[in-house]
Amino acid sequence: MLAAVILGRAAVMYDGKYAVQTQVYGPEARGGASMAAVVIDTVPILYPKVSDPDLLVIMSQEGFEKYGAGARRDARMLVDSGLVLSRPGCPYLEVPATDDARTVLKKVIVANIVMLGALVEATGVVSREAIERAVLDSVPKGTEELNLGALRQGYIRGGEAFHEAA
Amino acid sequence: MLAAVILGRAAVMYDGKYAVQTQVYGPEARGGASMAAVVIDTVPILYPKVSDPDLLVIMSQEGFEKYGAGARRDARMLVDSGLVLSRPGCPYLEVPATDDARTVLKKVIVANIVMLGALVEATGVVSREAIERAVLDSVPKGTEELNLGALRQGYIRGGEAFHEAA
Amino acid sequence: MTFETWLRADRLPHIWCSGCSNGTILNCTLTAVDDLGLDPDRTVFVGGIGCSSRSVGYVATDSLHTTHGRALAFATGVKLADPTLNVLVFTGDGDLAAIGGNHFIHSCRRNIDLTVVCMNNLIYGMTGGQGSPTTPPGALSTTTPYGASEPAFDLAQLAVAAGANYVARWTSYHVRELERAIRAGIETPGLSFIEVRASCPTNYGRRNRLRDVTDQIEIFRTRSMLKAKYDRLVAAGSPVPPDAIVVGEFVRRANPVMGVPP
Amino acid sequence: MTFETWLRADRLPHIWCSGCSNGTILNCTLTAVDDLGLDPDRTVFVGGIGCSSRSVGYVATDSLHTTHGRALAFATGVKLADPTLNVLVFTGDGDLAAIGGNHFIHSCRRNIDLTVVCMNNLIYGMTGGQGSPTTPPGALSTTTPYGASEPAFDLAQLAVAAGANYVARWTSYHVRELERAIRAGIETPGLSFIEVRASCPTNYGRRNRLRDVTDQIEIFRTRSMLKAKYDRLVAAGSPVPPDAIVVGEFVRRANPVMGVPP
Amino acid sequence: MTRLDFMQGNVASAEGAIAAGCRFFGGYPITPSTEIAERMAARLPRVGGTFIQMEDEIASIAAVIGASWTGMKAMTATSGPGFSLMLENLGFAVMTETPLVVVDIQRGGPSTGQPTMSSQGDMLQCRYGSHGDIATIALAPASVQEMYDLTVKAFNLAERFRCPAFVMADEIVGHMRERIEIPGSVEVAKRRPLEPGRLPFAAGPDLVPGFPSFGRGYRVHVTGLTHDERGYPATNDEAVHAALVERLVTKVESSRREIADYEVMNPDADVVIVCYGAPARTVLQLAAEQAGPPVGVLRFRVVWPFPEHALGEFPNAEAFIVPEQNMGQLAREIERHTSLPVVPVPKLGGDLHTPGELARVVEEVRRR
Amino acid sequence: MTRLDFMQGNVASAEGAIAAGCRFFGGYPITPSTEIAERMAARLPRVGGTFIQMEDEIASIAAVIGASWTGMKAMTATSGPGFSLMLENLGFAVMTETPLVVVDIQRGGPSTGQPTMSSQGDMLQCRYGSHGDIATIALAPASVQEMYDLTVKAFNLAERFRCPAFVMADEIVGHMRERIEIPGSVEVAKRRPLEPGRLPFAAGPDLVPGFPSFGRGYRVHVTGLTHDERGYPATNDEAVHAALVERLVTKVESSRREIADYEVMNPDADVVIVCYGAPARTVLQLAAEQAGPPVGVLRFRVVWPFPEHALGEFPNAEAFIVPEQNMGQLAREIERHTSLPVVPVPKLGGDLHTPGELARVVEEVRRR
Amino acid sequence: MKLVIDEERCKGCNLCTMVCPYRIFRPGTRANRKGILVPELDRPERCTNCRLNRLYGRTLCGICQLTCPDQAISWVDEKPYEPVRMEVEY
Amino acid sequence: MKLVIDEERCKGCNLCTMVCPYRIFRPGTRANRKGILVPELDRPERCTNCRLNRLYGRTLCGICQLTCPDQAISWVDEKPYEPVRMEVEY
Ligand SMILES: Cc1ncc(C[n+]2csc(CCOP(=O)(O)OP(=O)(O)O)c2C)c(N)n1
Ligand SMILES: Cc1ncc(C[n+]2csc(CCOP(=O)(O)OP(=O)(O)O)c2C)c(N)n1
Ligand code: SF4
Ligand code: SF4
Ligand code: SF4
Ligand code: SF4
Ligand code: SF4
Ligand code: SF4
Ligand SMILES: [Mg+2]
Ligand SMILES: [Mg+2]
Repeated sequence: MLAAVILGRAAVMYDGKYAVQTQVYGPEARGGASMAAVVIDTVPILYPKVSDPDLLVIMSQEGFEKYGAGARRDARMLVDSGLVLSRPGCPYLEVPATDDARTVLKKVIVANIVMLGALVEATGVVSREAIERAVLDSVPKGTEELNLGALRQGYIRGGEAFHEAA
Repeated sequence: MLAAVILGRAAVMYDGKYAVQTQVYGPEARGGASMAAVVIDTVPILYPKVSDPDLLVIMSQEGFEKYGAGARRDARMLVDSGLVLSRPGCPYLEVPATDDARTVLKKVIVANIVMLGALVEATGVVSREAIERAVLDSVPKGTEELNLGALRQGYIRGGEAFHEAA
Repeated sequence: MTFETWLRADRLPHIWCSGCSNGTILNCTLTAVDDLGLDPDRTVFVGGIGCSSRSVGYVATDSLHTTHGRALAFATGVKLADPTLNVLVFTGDGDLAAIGGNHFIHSCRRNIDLTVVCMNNLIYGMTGGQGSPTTPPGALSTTTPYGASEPAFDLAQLAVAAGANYVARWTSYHVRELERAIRAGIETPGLSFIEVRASCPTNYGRRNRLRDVTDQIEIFRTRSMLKAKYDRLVAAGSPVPPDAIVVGEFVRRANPVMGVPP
Repeated sequence: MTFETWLRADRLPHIWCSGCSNGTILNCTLTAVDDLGLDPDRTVFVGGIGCSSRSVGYVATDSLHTTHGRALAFATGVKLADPTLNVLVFTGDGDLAAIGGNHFIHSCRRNIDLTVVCMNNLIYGMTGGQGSPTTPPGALSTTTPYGASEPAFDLAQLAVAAGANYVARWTSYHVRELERAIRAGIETPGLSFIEVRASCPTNYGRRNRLRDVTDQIEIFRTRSMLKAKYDRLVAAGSPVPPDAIVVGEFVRRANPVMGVPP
Repeated sequence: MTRLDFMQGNVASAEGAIAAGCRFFGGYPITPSTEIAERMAARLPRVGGTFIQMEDEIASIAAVIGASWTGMKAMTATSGPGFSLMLENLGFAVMTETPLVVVDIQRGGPSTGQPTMSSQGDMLQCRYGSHGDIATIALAPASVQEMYDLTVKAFNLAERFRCPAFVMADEIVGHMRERIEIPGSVEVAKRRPLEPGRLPFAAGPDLVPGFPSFGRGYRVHVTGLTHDERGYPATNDEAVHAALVERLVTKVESSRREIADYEVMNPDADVVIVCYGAPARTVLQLAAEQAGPPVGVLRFRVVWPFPEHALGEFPNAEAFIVPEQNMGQLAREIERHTSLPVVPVPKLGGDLHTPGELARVVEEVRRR
Repeated sequence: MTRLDFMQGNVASAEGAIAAGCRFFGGYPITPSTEIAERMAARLPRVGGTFIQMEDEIASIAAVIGASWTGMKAMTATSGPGFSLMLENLGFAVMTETPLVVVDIQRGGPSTGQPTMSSQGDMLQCRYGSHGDIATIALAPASVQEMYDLTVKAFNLAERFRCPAFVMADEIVGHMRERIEIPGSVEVAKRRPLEPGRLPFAAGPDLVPGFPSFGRGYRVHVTGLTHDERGYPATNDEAVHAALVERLVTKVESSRREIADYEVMNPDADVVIVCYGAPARTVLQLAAEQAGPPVGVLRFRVVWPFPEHALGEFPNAEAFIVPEQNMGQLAREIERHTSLPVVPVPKLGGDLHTPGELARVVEEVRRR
Repeated sequence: MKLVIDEERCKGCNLCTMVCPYRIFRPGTRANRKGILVPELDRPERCTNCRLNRLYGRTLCGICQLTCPDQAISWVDEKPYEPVRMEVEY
Repeated sequence: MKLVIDEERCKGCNLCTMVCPYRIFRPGTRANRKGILVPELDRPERCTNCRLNRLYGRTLCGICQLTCPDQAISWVDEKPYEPVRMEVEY
């Protein structure tokens, strides 16, 4: 969720692009959304929904089963390799985001920022500068360095090669 | 109000006629209606409202000012001579209903029944038998004789001649 | 001179029945605001729907005659939007405690700086005499033709439990005490609730063998018991007449409030 | 065997967050009805809208999941139409005391024979953590970003003042006491109100420095004070810790009731 | 054995309800409907039923729904302001398929408006007042007799379609007293129980599932959330929601011919007056006494689902005149179904149109 | 100086409100509108305004009306179930001519339905949901930018016409985040005070009286009862009632052209898609990417009063296609104003129509 | 000061007859134009307020006025009842 | 009787670790398929109910089961933990 918002923000505010972010909630709004999607384009976006995404970021096994299993064969996917057991039928990148957050950054909470870094690095969907500024806009004061570190850790992971479809 | 209901009841239940009774209320329904009207006919009644009544029964000065003052010249009116000070521009009968109720019957509350008796006698709008049965239907147990007495007192008053328009 | 200057003379005589005590309570309230020297231009009266709630229309200030039961919710908006206004609420037992019960307890909880005068005549007057949540068990009304069977609210106790800073009960017989209580209510920051036992000769009295308009007032005079005495009796375990009307101040406290200008 | 037979196993796991005490309270309630040997075919659970109110959907009896705040009004209809049914109500602080406050006090006043279990987590859980009428002053929520500033209800006191025959408060830590209180509530004719302090780690705990799901339970364990002790302290004029959770039975009485088979 | 009486419309409605098997009334007083509650308060205890005056209208309709789930026939009565308050729970009744009857004795609105004056101002509210899509069954009596008959009918339709049914009367009909013949017995639809083995919200071909009354071992879960055929919440399932709402609407709308109930006079007429409720009495008076070419009369006893086919009963119609005690509410619906001119004749304030007024409109329309 | 942001629709609505001068928010949380209240709770205290969470929606709208009478601009936000509860007091606001704004972020109904899923199910409710006759001003944003812009506009219309104005958004637009340009300043309509010497409810030629705010010595009586020009109750006076209600309706309805706000694409097209809110985005996508003869697009930003004249912008139209996230609500209104075929494309459950789905309908309609 | 009852407002409830400590109000016996039995005043010069208002410069007692639900009771500034020659009955 | 945690239901809240007087539940350390750290059982044969249920014919203690908000704790009827050879720690 937060990651999707930051990504959209990066595209709009710092890359001069257009972005629309939507989400799916549970029964009411208790814990926030259970899935978030972003469309990024260089022209205004009309139809805002994503049915067959080009890029998927999957950070839980449940998420994989709900959204990842049916991914298009020509999509690309980033999976949190520590949390997602299955592997998709499309090219995918294993990012140990949660493990890195725990072991390298010592804060599990920044796992999604690690993932974001990996995504930006692996796909170039927004620029590094844009994502860094968007992250700084969105995180609590005092955690800037932690989050930038997480992004950088993500860049490293994002530089690796995608696996072929499983 | 009650008198109008009894009259309608007499016509429908005991004279085989049709009757529709309507009323005007104050701001809400607190004290009941402030004006009641009855249409009596030998055929079913469609349009139920009365704009220019043939017969008026007026039992207060306020009522006279609101409804009696504008009566048609060819209408007929019964006024409670003790309560209504003005006299109309149509033929009218003075019925000392309240005074009779107080002095003859010793219960002010039956003034409207006296008036009803006078009305029936003076106009024959329903039969004596019908009005008597309708009154008996409508009054609390134990007051039957009182109310029949009031009706009979009304018959006496209703036998008098109408005055010319004032 | 007196409360008369607070009346919309062009609307008198009012719509109330002969002997209805709403007029008395209106007099007492207006005397209270007058005695305190409130500025009529800075005072707003808010009411719901009912004979009692109509009171607001007879006061020559800004006045908001709302929907049935909602007076306190409207008043909350007025007071919070401009806490420098003096806001008083006229309501009835049906308006306040039946349909409006939720706004009643929440206003008390918030302890918002309003003065609420409830004309509790134990009946729905305006609609012709149906039972209300304060109709005493056994009493006759058009919807309790065999005698009311539901327990009744003690409005003053409810206001105390819900959090109001000032709570008192009087009757329309106690004009002086009532006027003083309303004054105290206005002067106490936070929600002030003044329950006034009111007569409704037309729709309560008539059905409950209180035929003359003075009969109900006579009851107020004879059956009222001061809160202090009541407390003493209870503490001593002595019997309290079941039809006693406990009058007096129930609470006066200084809990945190809302709607007071900073 | 135990309360498990009262559950709709086909609907488990339920939707509640990890550590949410609604599940615990559900267990205690079902244990109570089971211990009393109620017939599941003659028992109806009624709830409003909220995480807590969802409880009714997990009980394998007839169950009525209504609109937000209205559970008690629906339950009144069920119970009066067929007083031979056992009717229990699950509700939350928002459902019961915010939007549903009027039905709450009126159900207590009528003293209708229902057993009401309120899962009071001091917050609107279902909608993502807004303040409720029981949110303590100072607490953070999404609609009190600078700390709650309104006074909070004492639900148990309100139920007593409104007329309920049985009123108790426990916490989700006190599973045995809670079960017993619910049993006592069911057995007491008239309205029984059991307030249960409940945890909402997701929407209350997280924002109020009670990050772990166990933190709130720890508070229930350490800050609860028995009503008897509390009364002693008050009587003695001794100070009561401001954050004490007073638990125990508030009232048990035999006032006239409604909805009991003749 | 019918029994002759001289009765108030509101009282007749209460008597009709009792004859139809109603044994629960939950209500809140409001002019001009209160006499229904008052009659029920007096009568129900005598026939083994339950009367309760609730704390407000929201609670009234809630209690009625709760009572209905015990298998009892239940009703409430109100007027505009109270009706407005019931809308959320009426949506709940639609969603949970709860049979019940609401009598709305309409008075002048909006807001608290004119408490004692007649109106037909809630005719669109009863159709469109709930959030989300619903279908409505609404009847419009024009006499004291119909207050009785149509209240009975409303109960039967509520059972037949498992939904709320409305008696949309007006102050004139509600407060009027007139001759009524009370039938010795009336046809009463029974509540059809859920068939064994069926899921509680799975409908057969008539789209109306049997009713699993509480306390009979069905152990049914009833929720106003979008639910599957078991009754379990399925709020995030688009298909379940679409199927459910479509069924709820279709079960009523597709039966509009079955539900329809109207009166046709002078089907060859060029000008047709479409009417319902109290104003219909003026129209019938006009038709009875009018000189000149006969005017067509289409009088609805059922207003919703709108019996659009009835417009076809007048093959020579050149215009529809619609006198209503509102600013032209049903006239809007008629406009949807015809390309002929629709001439609303609104009348606000409580007075009935007079026959003369309508005669003038007919003339004018003919002159055009 | 505009400021670029990436913002949620609900947040944008709150920001628009503050820009328009709103300083009072009374509300009650309900998905999917809650973020508006949450934003107001955070923002209003910072700009000298007042946020209060009321005990329910009835109290929310009541408090908003009360606040508005002190002269303050005030709003609330809700969704279907809460909107249903507000209807009685919204009628009061209409009757007392109280400016205010209600934002309804629509979710699946009826009843509690689908709390987190999108819908346009309250479009007729906002028009016909009150008892009695009213007129409605309702706006329908299709983007985050419009959540801002149309909230500002709603405040201005509420002031201009002294009545409630509705922002009828949907969950998609409310919860979506996208690019928005926040203007450095916006045009803000001020509340026009009552002219000295005028009666408080006596209107001039524009039918809208000046506003006698509380606390300024007007000593005005405000009632939801039928009232005369002094504001005094006159509930039994037919003429006063008729004149009042007619004025309240006419002041809005007669200004439909002034209020109208719509977008026209391909006015020569044979087939026209009429749309508003989130589904409009699908329509615009289709129009942008579609091969073959261009399809006409009529997109409403204002839905009520219905801008019927806009249908005339398509002189060659042979059919109107109306995709809605409901069972065809606005389509019903369109049917009233055209004799051309109106093809509703209802979609329930929360999903948007896809461009492909609409393309197929266009083709089908063309084939007929 | 002179005590007066406004006949246009009085509805004849007789509450004034109940509350005046001097029993200055007596139930009316003759219906007025509106049919109302307006109370009659029995030596109103005995009224505390009539006597002492001038002296104290404010309304004294005034219970009848506060009680009268119809705002029918008031005092007019007139000579007749000045505090001369009064039999004061406490 | 044997104490078991239903992994399909347990959400890893650790409330059981808090309430068992014998501290039979220990916070889990390994995420299961659903990513949940289900508590581990430390010599569950010490549980009062495991030991005495048979004897008394009803649930004893059972605090963990009542507390478990996810209805994940139950006992299955199995041999292993019959009340033989137990070190009872009161
Ligand atoms: C929503 C709504 N429901 C019902 C009514 C009808 N109604 C008007 S006044 C009233 C009762 C008033 O009782 P109370 O507040 O005690 O006032 P009283 O007339 O007794 O002074 C009722 C039920 C209404 N106007 N609006
Ligand atoms: C009429 C209406 N208003 C608002 C809502 C939104 N809503 C759903 S649950 C809820 C609050 C629930 O709070 P509470 O009863 O304390 O339950 P919890 O989730 O905390 O257990 C609200 C405001 C609604 N569904 N219906
Ligand atoms: S009905 Fe009762 S409360 Fe209303 S004005 Fe008459 S006496 Fe007063
Ligand atoms: S949001 Fe709170 S109350 Fe709701 S399920 Fe989660 S923890 Fe429980
Ligand atoms: S109290 Fe007032 S209204 Fe009543 S009789 Fe006396 S003067 Fe008249
Ligand atoms: S002021 Fe006092 S003494 Fe004078 S008439 Fe009135 S009640 Fe009597
Ligand atoms: S209490 Fe239940 S859900 Fe929580 S950790 Fe223990 S077994 Fe799992
Ligand atoms: S039943 Fe008691 S002893 Fe046994 S595991 Fe549970 S809490 Fe521990
Ligand atoms: Mg009352
Ligand atoms: Mg809660």
